[in-house]
Amino acid sequence: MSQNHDQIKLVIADDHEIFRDGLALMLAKQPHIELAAQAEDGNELVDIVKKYEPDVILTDIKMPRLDGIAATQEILKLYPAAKIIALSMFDEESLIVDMLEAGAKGYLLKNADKQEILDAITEVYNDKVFYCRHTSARL
Amino acid sequence: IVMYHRRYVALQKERIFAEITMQENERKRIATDLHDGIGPLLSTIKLNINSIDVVEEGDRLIITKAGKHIDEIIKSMRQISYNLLPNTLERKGLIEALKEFVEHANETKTLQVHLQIVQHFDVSPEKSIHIFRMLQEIVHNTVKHAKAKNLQIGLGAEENHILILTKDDGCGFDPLKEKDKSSGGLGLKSIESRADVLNAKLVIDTGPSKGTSYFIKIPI
Amino acid sequence: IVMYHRRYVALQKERIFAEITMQENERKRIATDLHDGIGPLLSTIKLNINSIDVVEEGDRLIITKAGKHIDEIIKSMRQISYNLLPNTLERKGLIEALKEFVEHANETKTLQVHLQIVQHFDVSPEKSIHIFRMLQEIVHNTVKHAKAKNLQIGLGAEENHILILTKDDGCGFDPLKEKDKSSGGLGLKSIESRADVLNAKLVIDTGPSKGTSYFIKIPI
Ligand SMILES: Nc1ncnc2c1ncn2[C@@H]1O[C@H](COP(=O)(O)OP(=O)(O)OP(=O)(O)O)[C@@H](O)[C@H]1O
Ligand SMILES: Nc1ncnc2c1ncn2[C@@H]1O[C@H](COP(=O)(O)OP(=O)(O)OP(=O)(O)O)[C@@H](O)[C@H]1O
Ligand SMILES: [K+]
Ligand SMILES: [Mg+2]
Ligand SMILES: [Mg+2]
Ligand SMILES: [Mg+2]
Repeated sequence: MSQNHDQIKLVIADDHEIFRDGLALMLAKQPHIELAAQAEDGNELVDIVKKYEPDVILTDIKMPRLDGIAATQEILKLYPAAKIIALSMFDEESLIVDMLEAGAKGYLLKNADKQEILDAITEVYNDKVFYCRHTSARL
Repeated sequence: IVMYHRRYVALQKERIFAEITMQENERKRIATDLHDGIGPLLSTIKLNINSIDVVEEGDRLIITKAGKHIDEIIKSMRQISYNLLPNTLERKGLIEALKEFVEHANETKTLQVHLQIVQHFDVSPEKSIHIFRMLQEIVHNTVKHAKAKNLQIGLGAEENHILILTKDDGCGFDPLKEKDKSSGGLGLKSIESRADVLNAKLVIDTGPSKGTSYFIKIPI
Repeated sequence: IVMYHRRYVALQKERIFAEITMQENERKRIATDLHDGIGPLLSTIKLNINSIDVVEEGDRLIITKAGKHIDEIIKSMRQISYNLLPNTLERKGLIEALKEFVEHANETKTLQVHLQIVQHFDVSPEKSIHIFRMLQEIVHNTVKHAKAKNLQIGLGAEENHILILTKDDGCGFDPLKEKDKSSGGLGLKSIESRADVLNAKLVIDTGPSKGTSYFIKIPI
């Protein structure tokens, strides 16, 4: 675990390994971000949050066993100040509202640009909210 | 002959049910393939190309372009997937899915659709999908044929029935004439088939001066 | 009552026809969207990213990975698109599509399918698709249920009819019992519906000791 206070400690959750890999590869190049751990479902996410107490959590919505919405609720019960960002696939937009209601501080579409992902992490880390620029007007 | 007719009726209903079920199963399967199979790969490719460090300006442009192409693909997949099976219908049920659908329809079209939920009710996912498809076709037909300004859709429930009423202020049509044209459309027949599968009562009231109304009564 | 029955029969047949046609139209639409809409975009992305000059070894790996992801997408899209509507059926007609389908089936399964074209014949694209779907389901059922080693499929024509004969050396089944199970499968009913739409004669001969045979006679 890093002691560097300029680094944001992050964990991610997604049920697709290739997507986690892609995200990890991209994040590995960011000096101010430390990816502490990865989870493949909500249960694992709750576990790694307990273990690593990350600054920011990036989580998929639709996952087996425990989904992102339920995981968000559970994490916020344990850590009311937790900073959670939802990752949404193209057909999950109707679930973003549920994530925000559950207490997520922001959301990103999974095809967001790198800069947008990094902005979201920084903004939410700095106690702001972040809503993805690409999302349809409906939300 | 009456008994023979009864057997025939049951058989035909089963066949229509089989066709509709096969279609909905297939729709769900494809939507899942797109969501679980192709979706993650596409997002990953975008992450991949975005993580590359390029020196040349030209390469940066190429990456931006490729990223836009991926966004386009994702946009069409979203449309295909929605047409196959609105996620909201599965996740949040009929009413929410209808609200979303109506909002969507009102965004682009000159027709205004007004959805009114008179009473809330519980309904199984299977029935929800049939009801959703019927209303989808009613809206499509109103957009396509009615030259209407407004379409009212009311949903309610009484005892053991769901009641659906729709009414447009368009040009109406002659249902008998439409049904006689064997070359004609598929939508009305499909509405009837879904009603049949739901054991629902279906009445269409339409004419040149009065627009088109549907009355659908579905046992819960 | 007889007249009423006739009207009812005609109506039901139209409804089944409408459902089947809607499904095939939708399949074609999605297959086209995937093939013509998304396919070229994917190839473009692949070309784009392959033309990027990278300096770091890690970046080269990322590009290779992204390229593999694109290949995977193209592969699964091809599969989805083939399941919806084999390209060959549209492009080269029934016989070629069946040959391809059988070849494909023989690649992976323990069952051997033997396709024999006794006489060549011309048949409309609409009829071709119904025939293809029936044979597809017969092959699927043989793979899934028959525990057979061989499936013979013969196609021929006489005067105004197409004749199809299939025969597996598997365990057979009791068609009446299968049809009584209203909870049962959809495939057999769909074969019957397609036969109905084609005005075809359909006979299934099956039993524990003799495997399963289909005889289908379709007016051209
Ligand atoms: N709300 C309406 N107002 C006016 N005419 C209508 C309305 N709904 C249906 N019709 C008429 O009934 C016909 C049959 O409708 P149907 O939905 O069966 O076929 P379609 O819409 O023409 O084609 P498809 O539904 O297969 O795309 C239409 O062509 C149209 O003439
Ligand atoms: N060639 C065959 N050999 C042995 N049994 C068969 C054969 N074809 C069909 N059956 C039996 O008939 C039943 C009904 O077949 P049908 O195709 O209608 O449904 P299914 O294959 O079980 O499900 P679905 O087709 O909906 O995926 C099967 O479950 C199987 O028991
Ligand atoms: K890092
Ligand atoms: Mg997921
Ligand atoms: Mg229509
Ligand atoms: Mg079957």
